[in-house]
Amino acid sequence: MSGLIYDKSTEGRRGITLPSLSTEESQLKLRIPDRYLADSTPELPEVSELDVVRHYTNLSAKNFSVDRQFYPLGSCTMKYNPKICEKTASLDGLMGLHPLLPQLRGGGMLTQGALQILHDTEHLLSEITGMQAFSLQPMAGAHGELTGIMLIAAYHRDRGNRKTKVLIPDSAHGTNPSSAAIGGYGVVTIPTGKNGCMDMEAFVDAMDDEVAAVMLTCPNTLGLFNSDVHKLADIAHAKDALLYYDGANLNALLGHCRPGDLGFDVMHINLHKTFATPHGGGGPGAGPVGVNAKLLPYMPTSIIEKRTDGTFTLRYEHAKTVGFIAPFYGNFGVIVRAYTYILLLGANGLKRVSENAVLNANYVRKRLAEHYDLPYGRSCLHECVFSASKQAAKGVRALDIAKALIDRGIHPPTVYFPLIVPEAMMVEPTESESKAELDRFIDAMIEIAELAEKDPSAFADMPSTTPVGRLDETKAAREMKVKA
Amino acid sequence: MSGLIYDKSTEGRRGITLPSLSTEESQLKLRIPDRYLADSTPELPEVSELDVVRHYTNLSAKNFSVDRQFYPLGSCTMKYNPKICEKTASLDGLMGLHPLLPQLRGGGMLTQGALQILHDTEHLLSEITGMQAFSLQPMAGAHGELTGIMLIAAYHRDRGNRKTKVLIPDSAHGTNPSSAAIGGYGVVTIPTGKNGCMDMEAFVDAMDDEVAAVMLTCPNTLGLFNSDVHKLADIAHAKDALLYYDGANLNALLGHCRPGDLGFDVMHINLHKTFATPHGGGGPGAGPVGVNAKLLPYMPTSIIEKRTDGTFTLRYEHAKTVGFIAPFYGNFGVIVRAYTYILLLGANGLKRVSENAVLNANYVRKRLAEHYDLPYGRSCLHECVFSASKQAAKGVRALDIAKALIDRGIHPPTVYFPLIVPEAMMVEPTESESKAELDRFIDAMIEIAELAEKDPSAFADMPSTTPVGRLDETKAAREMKVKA
Amino acid sequence: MPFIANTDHEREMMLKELGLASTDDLFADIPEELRIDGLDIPNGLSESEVYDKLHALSHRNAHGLTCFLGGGFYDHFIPSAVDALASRSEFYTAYTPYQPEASQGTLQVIFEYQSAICRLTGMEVANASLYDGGTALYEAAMMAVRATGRSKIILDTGVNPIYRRMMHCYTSNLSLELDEMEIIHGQSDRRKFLESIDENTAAVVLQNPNFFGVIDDFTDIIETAHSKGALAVMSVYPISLGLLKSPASMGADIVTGEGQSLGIPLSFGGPYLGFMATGRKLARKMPGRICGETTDAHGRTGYVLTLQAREQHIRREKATSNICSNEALCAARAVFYTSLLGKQGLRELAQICAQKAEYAKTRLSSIPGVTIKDSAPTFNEFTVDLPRDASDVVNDLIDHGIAAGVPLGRYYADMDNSLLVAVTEKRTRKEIGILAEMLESVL
Amino acid sequence: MPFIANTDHEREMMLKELGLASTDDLFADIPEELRIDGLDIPNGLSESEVYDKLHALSHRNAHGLTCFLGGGFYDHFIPSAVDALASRSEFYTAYTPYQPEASQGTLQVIFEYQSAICRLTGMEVANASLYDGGTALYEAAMMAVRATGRSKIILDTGVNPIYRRMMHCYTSNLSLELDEMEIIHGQSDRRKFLESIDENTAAVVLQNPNFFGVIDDFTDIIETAHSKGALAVMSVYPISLGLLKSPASMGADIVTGEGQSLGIPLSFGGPYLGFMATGRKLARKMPGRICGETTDAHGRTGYVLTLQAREQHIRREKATSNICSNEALCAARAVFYTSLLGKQGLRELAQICAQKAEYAKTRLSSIPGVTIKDSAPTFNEFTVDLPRDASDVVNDLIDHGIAAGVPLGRYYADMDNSLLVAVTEKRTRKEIGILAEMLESVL
Ligand SMILES: Cc1ncc(COP(=O)(O)O)c(C=O)c1O
Ligand SMILES: Cc1ncc(COP(=O)(O)O)c(C=O)c1O
Repeated sequence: MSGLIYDKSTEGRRGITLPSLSTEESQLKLRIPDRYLADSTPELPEVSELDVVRHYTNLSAKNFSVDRQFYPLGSCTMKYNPKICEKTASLDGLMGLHPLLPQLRGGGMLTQGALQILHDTEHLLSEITGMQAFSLQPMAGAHGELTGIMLIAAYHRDRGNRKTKVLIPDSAHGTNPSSAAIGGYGVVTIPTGKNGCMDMEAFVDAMDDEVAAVMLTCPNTLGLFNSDVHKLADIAHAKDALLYYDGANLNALLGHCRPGDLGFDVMHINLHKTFATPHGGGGPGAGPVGVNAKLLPYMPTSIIEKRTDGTFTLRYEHAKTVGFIAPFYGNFGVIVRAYTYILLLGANGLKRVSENAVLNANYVRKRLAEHYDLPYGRSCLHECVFSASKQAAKGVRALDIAKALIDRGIHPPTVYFPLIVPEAMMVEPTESESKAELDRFIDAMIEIAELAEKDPSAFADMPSTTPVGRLDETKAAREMKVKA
Repeated sequence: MSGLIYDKSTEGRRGITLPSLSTEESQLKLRIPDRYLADSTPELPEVSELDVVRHYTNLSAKNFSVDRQFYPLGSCTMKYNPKICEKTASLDGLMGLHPLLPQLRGGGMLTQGALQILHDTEHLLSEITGMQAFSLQPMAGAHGELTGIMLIAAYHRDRGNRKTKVLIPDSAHGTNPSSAAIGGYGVVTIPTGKNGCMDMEAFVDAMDDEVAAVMLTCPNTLGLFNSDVHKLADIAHAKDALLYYDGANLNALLGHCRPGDLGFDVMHINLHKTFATPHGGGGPGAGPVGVNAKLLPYMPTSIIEKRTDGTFTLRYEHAKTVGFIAPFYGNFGVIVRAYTYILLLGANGLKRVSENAVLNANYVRKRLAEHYDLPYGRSCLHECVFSASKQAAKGVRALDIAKALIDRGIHPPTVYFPLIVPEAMMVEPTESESKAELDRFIDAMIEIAELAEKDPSAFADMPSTTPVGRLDETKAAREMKVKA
Repeated sequence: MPFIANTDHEREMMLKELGLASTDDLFADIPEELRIDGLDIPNGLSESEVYDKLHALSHRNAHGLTCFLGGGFYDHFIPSAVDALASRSEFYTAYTPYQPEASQGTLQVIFEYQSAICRLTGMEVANASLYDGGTALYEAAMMAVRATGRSKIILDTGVNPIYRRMMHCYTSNLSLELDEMEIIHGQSDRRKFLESIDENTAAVVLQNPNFFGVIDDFTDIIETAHSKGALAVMSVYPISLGLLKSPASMGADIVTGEGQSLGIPLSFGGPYLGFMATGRKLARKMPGRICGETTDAHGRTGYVLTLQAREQHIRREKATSNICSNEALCAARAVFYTSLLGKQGLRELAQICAQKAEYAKTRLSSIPGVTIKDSAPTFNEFTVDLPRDASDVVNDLIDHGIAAGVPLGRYYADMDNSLLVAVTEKRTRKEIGILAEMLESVL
Repeated sequence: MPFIANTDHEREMMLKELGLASTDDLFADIPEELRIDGLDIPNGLSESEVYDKLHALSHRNAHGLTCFLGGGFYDHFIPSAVDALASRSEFYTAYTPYQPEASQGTLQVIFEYQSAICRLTGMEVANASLYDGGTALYEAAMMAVRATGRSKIILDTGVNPIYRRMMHCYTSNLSLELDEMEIIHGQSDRRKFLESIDENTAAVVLQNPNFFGVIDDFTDIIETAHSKGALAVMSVYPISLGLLKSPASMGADIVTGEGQSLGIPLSFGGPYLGFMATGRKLARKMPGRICGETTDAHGRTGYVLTLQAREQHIRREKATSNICSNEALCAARAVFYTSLLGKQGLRELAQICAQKAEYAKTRLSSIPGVTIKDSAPTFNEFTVDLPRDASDVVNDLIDHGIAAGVPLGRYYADMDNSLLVAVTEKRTRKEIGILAEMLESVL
């Protein structure tokens, strides 16, 4: 039952059948000199189709997943992924398209359907966010961030600005500072104020001429909306710094408020979060980047355009572009899913999405408030961050609570993020879960809080219902056994 | 996590979206008088798509299945179902076809591809079995049996024979006597001789002028081939009785010997067994019926024919037909899978199928022979039947052994069938399992045999690794709670 | 060799264990002269070649037509979640749940399916499935024969002719009387029907809506049947039950039907789903598997196959039916579908279908020369009379991408010019409009 | 409302619990003037309407062409088992395995994927995936920059131009020198290349087979690079490794590539799979997640994400990369595919592709006016020179149902008449023959 697929290998076993060569083909001698050839063939496992199917089907059973468990992993928006999206994305006429087909005839005439999907998705996202235009090319949120930073750099270069740094609140996701750094900027971290938002004073202090951009998450990773966002924007814009919107939390705002209207210049969206494309065990996602007029000239190549005759084409020539950030048009298969989702929900549906996401988070916040610390206790948007500090004082840490939840058939919240909350537990229920499911979670959390009071030592052996117990991470890092 | 889908219902929750009506459509008044209308709507559960998906995905995890476990359920040929068969069967141009399309233009001109699949499959099955022709209409093995009995009845009626009974060995599957009875015949049960085959003397005694048919399984349910089959056929034919071949065990013979050559007049094939179409948790299967020249005139309507121009058509007129045994052309989706499988394997592959199926069964037989009784110990074909009588003497019955296997992650063999073997355990490994998997099963069986020796009481609590333990069947029958 | 696990080396080791020289020796029990050398069919192909072949064959069918075909088999939309769940290999690569502890998934699905059928029909007990609507109807008639000990079956000709001919086929070797009752103006001829029910009648067999899409209330016929000691069997179209009076409320004793409309693809005629439900009193006479709720030693709820003493594997020649493998995966699809649909969804779906059919009726009946055949109320299907042979008209419309309906000449002697038109929620107003326009243009 | 679970009643109860009057009150923190009334996009559609729309759009693409397009992205057959396993929702509806005990499925899949990449490339450590082959190559170059503390990157122009232009884009804001080295006769110009490697060179960046399908042995370049303290980065086409010398045996330090050929659909450019492997010494400099084996307190083997101190969620602005979500499900597809393929299958597949390409070469080169561009050996892709503009020729062939190849004029200034032709196991002898005949007919 266990063991690696490689352990199941038996010499000579076959898992695949290949077309046989005709004599005309096989009789030709390959003209590859020996020195280019391998001495031996890579040791891929020799197993049957049944072996492969049974092995991985059994492995799949060792996962928690949205389709089987409540999965309130904060910041990740683990909403339900409608099955229709899987079906549309795997239509032959979409999934089977070679990415170079648009080059073969008249600028995309062989792929009008696919280009229309891309074009329409860009326009839908622009309307949803209030940005002027989108590029769908970034392949994840962090990739969108990096693209945004590159756009910002191009803007400043073009205007002759000498800018060296990016301001980022300490509550930000790790990808924010990392993207800024990789994009060539220094990072200045701004502390969070008592109200859970970026400290205004510290921000104003740091906001000098060298600031290229301010990266904000809104609502931020505490689930809080910064009511001063417009003011911040004005201050930044006064120094010709640009405002970046990390769209990971867009699910909170859909149909109620748009980043573009808040003063943001550039943003990314995590399609795999807000627009219900599955998370795939870590990816693939998609991180379309949206800009306002300021950054439009720098958008990545290529650009999808609608011709006057209603056909779609790809434009490769635009002088100020940052260039090519992806091989083609982004993670098309992910985009098709998001497009499908947006068509399904529409204006009315998306508005209800955020309402219910926010309602669910607040309901959990309220119901658990007397059992767990809420460092920033005020009403949240789509997620709320508890602290297990009260429990930690008894020796039961956030991680222990996470493991206790696993034993109760619930995927834990995000723990230890945001970093500014000690023993953080970040709960994002999403709109696809109902009050009934939330009540089950709440009951489990209360029961766990009581257990932490009564018998803190009970947590040591948790989880006990999983294929393995807590794993030795130090050993993993020390031995670095990373392949078979 | 548990509970019925009906328990999860919440008034007003929706799991589906329906197209909305245009005003032109919705403004019309339905002209259905009140007395035809229901007072209330059936209480289907009100749940979300996520609720449905999570509920049934979690239920699926409570099953043993070929894709997750070794599943040597005797007589059922639980071989691996290649995934390509699922894919071909769900091609839009096959799965989406309305069954009445052939009536719309020129006898099937709208469905030439589908008719070709049916036609080719019939011909492949004819060649594989040595029969003259097949009808793919029967929807399972038992349905094929009943169709066969109806063909036999039509034959005798046509010839003016007065026949009242069917001879069936006591080792036969329950469907054999049941089909004969439902087809209007009396059933005479023939005992099994010492060698595990139908007792020749008893058979000859019973073989009088009133016998319409003899139904044989070959190899029979003990996995044994009756070397006298030709002699039996002669004796039956001498009385103008027909020989029926229950094809459930065809997997043993593929490419080595053909029922048609053995003297059988009519047979069915369980496509879901021999030809790898999935068993679906109980069905759907398909039970094509094959006949030799004698029964050809009586075949069910319609008949697929190839015209001289190479096109295919359905013939509805043939005078002596038994009539319509299915609404259309049989379980088409199942037939497409079997067709795909036959194309994949071909002549060379099918021959190897039976070789390996038989080899695997004999290997298990040999290796377990010293641990479990083998009432009919001689070399078997594709399956072998043990008896747990040795263990039963210690209080460990076949059912207990089955439960012990479940705890070891293996689906039990068929137990208590065939009825003539006390404490029967019927093991059919199939060719899709490798020696490695068989060894794992053998080890488990040996370990269980030892446990039965040492600690017979240990079995009472088995299985303990499943969502429920042994269930109270008497209570189920008494209370007859069969719906929520 | 694909799908054969053992390698040459393993085969050798196993033969050695058996003391055999070759795999041929495994077949020693088969007399030499009965063996063959191999099969005269092509050798195996690779997966990609097989796929290409089937893909090409699939394109040799006219599956893109706008579909107004019904006749008991409907082009309803199947939510993707149904396919996704039916693709769970834990469901489709398991078999009959003989070992309940290792099959609680399948068993609970069956239990919930039985519940859905009971809720739809209003009946008390449903079985785990039969092959299709036609065999289900035949099994119901035989069940009535067994239960009453009588031999006459009265069949309404509004019952699907595809099922009636099956009924004739299955009963032809048995000593039963099959009387067919005519319909007038689309509904059963009450007078004749009621008169024909006598003390030897085992069952009256009805269908609602009937083959012409016409709705009826059979309470009167059923009452008369009961008064003569006969049972009432009724075949129903599940989607219609979102709107129409249930068979239970008309007094039906055995309810059957084709479950294809409940999330099962048309798939050129199968696999489909025969459902059957009855009252508790008749449960032990019912064919097919039944799943029941019970508990284990720890009091945990679980599900098992129950009342097995009816079945062939126990009762052999005395079983209520010879059925063994059934249509479990189709039943699973049906419960996935009905669960997604829900109470509200079912009502709305039935309403949408009826409303769209009404719109189609209005559009078609306004074409000169076209008349609605029956004035009786219909659900989502209706019959129109055309000025010329319906088969020819349908043939002409195919060139416009439309499968306009089922020509009735094949099933009813005097109906060459009649066309049966079905409308589901998938047909848009525009498509119905095009049907009307094109029909007008070819007449 | 689809996909929103709460009913009106539940919403009311929850608002009551919160002491709020309406859901609008939930957004009180957002200043009134920043709120909008709703979105100016259409309202939601039903599932069947959305499906119809996407289905129609999918038919507005020429996906039925016989495909000889490559350029780094290949039309290999994907066994159905890959799709079946990738459709297991336990895999695709989970996220990054932050909680290892509840994610052993995903983690073991990653571990086995890493192993497959190591076995294919001959390297010691692979990461859990990067976005695509292009970003992987850029990440590798940056890793070399970090590891060496140097700033010059030498890029062979045989490296996919699609990746080279990405490399330029990503490095344009950094103070790096990017030197492109020309190729002659399809292979790197050795003399110039070796000369250009100096003490400031962080990495030489190579590709095998290169963009023109040409095979090389870069051992000499890599040795020289090493002698100057530079690292060698090599992008490879995994299927070719069934036949060709591994990058490890040429001495490569960091190996990357596009994993699309390993069971991932072409899908109009993504999602794809960037793989990366290196030696143990450089492992701690590698971007992306890494899964490692370990044990629990009971000694049971399990898998965890390891060496996380490289990553953004720990190291923030000092991380080796900003990558967070990666291409996990594509990596899963790759390990399903390589496991099905197996050692023998990989060798045969590589052989079949090469053999078919050789056949295509033979057929095309016998057409008057068509010449094979380079005499250097190729794997499954090669360049032909045509007597007229390759784009025009390709355009003509589309009318015959053929996507004949990638015209190179767009990527290389002097190659307007050159066409890059790729052949996979899916192309039959007959299709190759038709390509040759049709090409001849349009020239
Ligand atoms: C707040 C925030 N920003 C950015 C990201 C990065 O997005 P991705 O993982 O798609 O690269 C995440 C992902 O978890 C996030 O939560
Ligand atoms: C020997 C034998 N005959 C007949 C049958 C009946 O076949 P089906 O279940 O397809 O109706 C079976 C099924 O298990 C069987 O094993």
